[in-house]
Amino acid sequence: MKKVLGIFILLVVVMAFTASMQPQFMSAYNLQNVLKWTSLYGILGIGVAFVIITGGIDLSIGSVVGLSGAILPLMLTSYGWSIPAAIGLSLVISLAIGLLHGVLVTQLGLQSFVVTLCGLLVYRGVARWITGDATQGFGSEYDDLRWLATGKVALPGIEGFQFPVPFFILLAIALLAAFFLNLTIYGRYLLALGRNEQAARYSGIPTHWMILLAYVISALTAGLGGILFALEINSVQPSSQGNFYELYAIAAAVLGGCSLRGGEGSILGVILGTAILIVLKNAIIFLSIPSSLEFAIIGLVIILGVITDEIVKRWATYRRTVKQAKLLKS
Amino acid sequence: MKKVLGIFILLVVVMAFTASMQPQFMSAYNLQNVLKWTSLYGILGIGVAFVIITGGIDLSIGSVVGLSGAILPLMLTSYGWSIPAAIGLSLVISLAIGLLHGVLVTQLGLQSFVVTLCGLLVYRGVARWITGDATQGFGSEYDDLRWLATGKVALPGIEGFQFPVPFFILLAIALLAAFFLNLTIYGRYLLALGRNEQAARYSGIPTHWMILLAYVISALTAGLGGILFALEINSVQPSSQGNFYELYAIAAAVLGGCSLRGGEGSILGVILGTAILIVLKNAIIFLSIPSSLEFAIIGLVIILGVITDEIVKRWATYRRTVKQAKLLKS
Amino acid sequence: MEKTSSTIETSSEDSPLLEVRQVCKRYPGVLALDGVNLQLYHNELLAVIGENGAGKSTLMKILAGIQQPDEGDILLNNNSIELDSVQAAQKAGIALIHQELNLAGNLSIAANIFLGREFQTLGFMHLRSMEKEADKLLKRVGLNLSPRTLVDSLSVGQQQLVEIAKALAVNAHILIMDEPTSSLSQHETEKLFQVISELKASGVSIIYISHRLGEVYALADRVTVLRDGKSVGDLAKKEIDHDTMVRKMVGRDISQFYDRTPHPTGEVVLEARGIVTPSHPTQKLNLTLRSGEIVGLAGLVGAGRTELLRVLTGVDQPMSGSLSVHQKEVQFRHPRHSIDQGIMLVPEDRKDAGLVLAMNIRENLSLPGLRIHRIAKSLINWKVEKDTSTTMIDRLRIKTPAATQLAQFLSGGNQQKIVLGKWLALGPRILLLDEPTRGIDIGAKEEIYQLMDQLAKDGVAILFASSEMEEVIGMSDRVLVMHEGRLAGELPKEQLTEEKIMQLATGVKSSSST
Amino acid sequence: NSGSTSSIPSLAFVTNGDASFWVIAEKGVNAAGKEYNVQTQVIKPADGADQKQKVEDLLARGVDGIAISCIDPDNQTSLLNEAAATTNLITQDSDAPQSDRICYVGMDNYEAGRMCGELVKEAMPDGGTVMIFVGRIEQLNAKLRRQGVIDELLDRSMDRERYDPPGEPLKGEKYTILDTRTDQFDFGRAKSLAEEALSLYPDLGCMVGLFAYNPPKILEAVKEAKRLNKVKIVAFDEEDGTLQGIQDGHIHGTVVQNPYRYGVESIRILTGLARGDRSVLPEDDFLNIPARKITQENVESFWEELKKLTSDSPAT
Ligand SMILES: Nc1ncnc2c1ncn2[C@@H]1O[C@H](COP(=O)(O)OP(=O)(O)OP(=O)(O)O)[C@@H](O)[C@H]1O
Ligand SMILES: Nc1ncnc2c1ncn2[C@@H]1O[C@H](COP(=O)(O)OP(=O)(O)OP(=O)(O)O)[C@@H](O)[C@H]1O
Ligand SMILES: [Mg+2]
Ligand SMILES: [Mg+2]
Repeated sequence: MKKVLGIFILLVVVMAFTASMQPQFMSAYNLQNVLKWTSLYGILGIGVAFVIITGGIDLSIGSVVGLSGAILPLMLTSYGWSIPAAIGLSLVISLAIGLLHGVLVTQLGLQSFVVTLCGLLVYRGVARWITGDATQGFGSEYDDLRWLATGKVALPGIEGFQFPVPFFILLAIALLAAFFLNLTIYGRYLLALGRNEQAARYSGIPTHWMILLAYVISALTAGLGGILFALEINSVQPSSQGNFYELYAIAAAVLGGCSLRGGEGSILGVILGTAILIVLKNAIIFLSIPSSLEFAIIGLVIILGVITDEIVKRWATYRRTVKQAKLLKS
Repeated sequence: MKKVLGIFILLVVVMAFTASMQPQFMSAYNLQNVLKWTSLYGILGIGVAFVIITGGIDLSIGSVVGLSGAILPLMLTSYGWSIPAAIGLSLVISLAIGLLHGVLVTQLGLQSFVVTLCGLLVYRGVARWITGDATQGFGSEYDDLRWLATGKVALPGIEGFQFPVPFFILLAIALLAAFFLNLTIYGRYLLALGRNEQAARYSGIPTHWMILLAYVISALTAGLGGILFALEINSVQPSSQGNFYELYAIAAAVLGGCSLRGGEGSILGVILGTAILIVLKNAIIFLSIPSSLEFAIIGLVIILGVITDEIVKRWATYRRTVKQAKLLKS
Repeated sequence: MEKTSSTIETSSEDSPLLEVRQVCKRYPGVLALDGVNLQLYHNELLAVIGENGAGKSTLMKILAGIQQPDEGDILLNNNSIELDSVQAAQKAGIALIHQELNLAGNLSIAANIFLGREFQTLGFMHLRSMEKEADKLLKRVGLNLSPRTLVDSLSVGQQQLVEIAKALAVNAHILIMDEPTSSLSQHETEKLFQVISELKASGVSIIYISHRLGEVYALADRVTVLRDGKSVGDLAKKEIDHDTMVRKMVGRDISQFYDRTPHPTGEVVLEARGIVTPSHPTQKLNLTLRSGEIVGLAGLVGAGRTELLRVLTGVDQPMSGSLSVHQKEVQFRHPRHSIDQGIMLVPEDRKDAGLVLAMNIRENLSLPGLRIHRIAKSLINWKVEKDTSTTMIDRLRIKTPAATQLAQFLSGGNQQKIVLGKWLALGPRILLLDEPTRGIDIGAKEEIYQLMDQLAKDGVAILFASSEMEEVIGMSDRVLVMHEGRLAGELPKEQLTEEKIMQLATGVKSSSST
Repeated sequence: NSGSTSSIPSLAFVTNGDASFWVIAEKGVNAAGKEYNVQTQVIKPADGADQKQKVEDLLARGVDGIAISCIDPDNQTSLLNEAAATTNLITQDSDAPQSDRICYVGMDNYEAGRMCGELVKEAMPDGGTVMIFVGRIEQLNAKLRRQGVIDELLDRSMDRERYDPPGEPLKGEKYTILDTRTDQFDFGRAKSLAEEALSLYPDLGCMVGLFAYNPPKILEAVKEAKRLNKVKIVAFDEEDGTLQGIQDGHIHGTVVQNPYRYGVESIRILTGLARGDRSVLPEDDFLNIPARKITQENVESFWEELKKLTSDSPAT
């Protein structure tokens, strides 16, 4: 919780600063966009958080986003599939990818980094191959479908601000994930095996199934995210769509308090972490900072965040030790 | 050794197959190029291998390649520095980067993945910023300098085949690295702490210094590699130079028998691993396979390699147990 | 003896060789050392005893230069020294055998023995000479393996012997042994004692830590007792006896130690036929277990006890053979299955297999039970979890400020109690214990013995592997002895003597199983 | 420097990536910004998603005009219309005719491609084999240029819709286009692809590099393969390496656009629109800045002029 608070403060500071420099930043239209992009990236972050909690990593997210994002329009426009069929296919393929990762990691004991790194290469290649490197898009049709990503909904009682549809999708997924992680025994299982798999297994926890599940969740959310990104952008370059998204997702998860050593993670944190990244990109435009500096700034903020967090933690421990020492002495 | 043998066989098979389909593949000219690129990428692989042996990871390599590769021509052409000064600057900056990583990892106990991920973002940003995104190049001057990367040397006694200069640079680095890793106490320290840092520390090994050293080596080789790549390509686009090279380097190291869990690694293996990746790319062209499949094939080969290795290992253990059983039974 | 103590001729005999004055050490949450004092004289063997968490290991780590004290001084030959690094300590002639194994499994035995102190010129190692040297040391500690063997392929006990060889290699004149025998069995232990006497003969002074008071009685010239980070007593050779030591440590008397309440044993609950374990594929194992009986499992290190217990609970898969519980054929493909049958294992090493150290006591206690008490097939039952932890904490007298304390901050004894509590909460019918009292202090031991007795009375069948002869003889209704992976024989309570067990364990007079 | 709060219009120039091509355009933008006393910002998105995100950010910030190079015109209509609805939107370099953009500043990539083809014909009058190199084939400008080259060499009619997927060779009676290689903007790969083509086709006649960075890489490879006299090189855009190659007679010629003027004209038009002066609009909404062939005859003068335009040192 503390960590989540820290990052929340960081988020508020960045927003306040940008707003003070550029009132426009607070315009409903801009906040709506920030919210929309946060939702889209957030979905990926939540998925990867599950894998990170098991102590693994999923580098294939970006490629899965590209693949499922390319399959949907390809099936709809080039093969004339029905919408449910096309979406179904995208999700089924993502599911299969998740299963594959899980099986390789649990049954063959391969390292998730290696497995998903190969995934990154393979799925990208497949996406480029099946589309013949041709850009995919929905043209001007399927607007009702694209509503899922581009639509906005006005909530009664809230004037002048419309909530982007992806926000509700994120909300649903986040609630589900938080519920699963914190209230169900399976969430507890994940946290336990993330810290000590052997002990978890000795306690009768089906560790392999749980880990498999984590990879499936990650791949599925990536697939769903891919679909939404495709619908939102309405133009998918198979060779570049989703490049580096895994890094954004992982960075968001880490910023949000997930430990890559496993066993720790907060859904709320992940969402806030994503929000920071998006707001930063947004602020960079608003403060008309050269876009070539975008990466540098994002990287700096992440590392500074992590460093501060570490220092605060140590300082707290130190204080505690000293206090107790006094206490015990007296 | 066994692992190295396995990958060596794989390499031979791929080359034999391609040659049988396309005699041109064996032309001196092509082999020289393969050797050249293998050498350039191999330098990166050897560097990252040291970090991997300590149980860490270095994702910033690609960006360091981009940065040092951009600085050299920038200093030479735009600021008119002397060659030694410019090269010196590139290497000093790489060194500083390595030190920074090492300090953050050892002193603050941050995770190498996070630290170097931020590095990936920041150094890329810096490279784009200092060059104003402008492509950097040496023009038609500095040919003597570029000889380091593009030059070829005929060895007495070997007809019709000239060795690219980078090959000798790789050779020097590889021999140095292999010596260091296998014959000096420091190499042993790295292997020990990579598996069990506490045990190493309790044995009086300055683990922090050794880890720091590993990150410095990785960053330095990346910096050197960046210089050579720049000289070889003769033009550097700050925003893309070196993108994903870290993944190639890591993949090569893993193929070559490094374990990302730390404590294992072979220099020869890394070089063979790199060679496989390069030869594959080369073969894909020669067998006129659609280049969109390039990534997919590389990914597949890596994962299959890793899987086979794992299965062979298991099968061996199983056989051993059973044999032992029979042996003692009779 | 004094003549031989050449390493330290400088100072006179009645002033201490090594002295610790008012040393304090704080850790987050605990004051590990609170002004502890300790003297070590020339060529003596000083035993340091105390309950779990008394601060023994912490003090020794300070003497070995691994940790620095917050306050206090350390004097060598009456002049204060700064032990700010392992090298400094080794230069001062101090070597430490750690309580926990600290080896790099990916390296050879020789490499581990000389880790940090390699024979070298300009950084280049002399591999040959190191291997030769290592070979000598291995012979000394009675481990006949090639120095090139990978440490990964050794069992816990074998690794402990490597640790000892490693410490001997330092040629220290002060050698500290922190529970060196906790993973050794009788045989190796005797070998170790032999080494110790050789060392003393050559003038080495030794600090010896153990929870096995028998050993202390046999070895010690003097005993220093620690409690809560303070030295609370000093026993000269003649004062050393079991009860005094216990009183000093625990602050109370511990009367009847291995106290069994007689009760009838029930029907056969577990039967294993022709079980073959992966580590000993040549041996078929047969055994039966009756409700209400406590069966000891004795054997030398690497005899295959752990492997057997692992197979019986589905942690490992048997290569062949069959299991039946209550005359019902069963097959365990996962610990989950054996747990459902009421068969539960307290594993050999608590920290890796027993506990999730980074989780709190409550979460550890409830881990295997979550499944059983879940609501609507998936939800955690918070109430049950809370109740379980409270009941277990006071039933097992787990010493902790709160149920939400992280397991890693508890002493060995209390950690072991949590592992037991996990299973008790589920009401086991068959309990398998692997080295249940390893590294656990006398007080906690007593409580665990009482618990075992209580469970047996309530009809639980208990099979416990132990390398501590005393407790095997003290607690068992009958004892199964393993030798190189096979059951070398079975001894009923009335025939239980160290000699008989050792004969079977060492295979001197082997009688076939089945 | 921030904000459209003042009466000074703030204009944005959005590229389709971060190729060096855009650095020259940026110079033009800045120059025009000074000249017309407007505030300008050059935005270089990484890909389609990023372009959309950044355009939305600009709209949110409330800029007074955007000149954009569309990454995927067919599918970006809604985005472009959204932008056109809130501010003055013009396209440059890559057009989106069916959107509501006000006008297009640039050239016709297909025709430029055909010019490139003509250069190949000049270089290899008696025909031969041709290999094409480009960063990404799925980009519209790449597609059109490549098709232009192919159609010219196969003496086909003008048809912007035609598309021959890469893979198998295209045979004309004089010229054969062997294949098209893509490098995904990896410069190292761009060079090794050229090398591989050279070793794969010992009798390769001509190599065509369609993205700015391709020709220099090709030249490098050909030099090192010592086949300068055998293999002809035809280029696109105005990298220094390319112009040097032309001067030295190693590269037959190149087809150059005029990114600097893209920048200048875009800002000029947007400024006019922002100040309510529609006279700046070109007739039929297309300001053609035609591509030019550069060969050894005119390379000196062209290079001089280019250097003048881009003289000031990198933006550090
Ligand atoms: N690294 C550490 N961090 C925090 N607390 C620690 C650490 N090491 C030891 N402690 C605490 O210091 C106290 C003393 O620990 P120590 O290991 O010295 O006891 P001990 O006498 O060796 O116990 P045992 O007999 O179980 O080995 C214990 O309360 C322990 O929990
Ligand atoms: N990690 C391991 N790798 C390889 N072999 C092992 C390993 N652990 C144990 N063994 C081997 O399996 C056999 C049985 O080991 P096990 O630990 O079960 O014996 P044990 O009687 O339990 O001894 P201990 O007192 O150490 O528990 C021994 O021969 C040992 O060498
Ligand atoms: Mg201890
Ligand atoms: Mg055991």
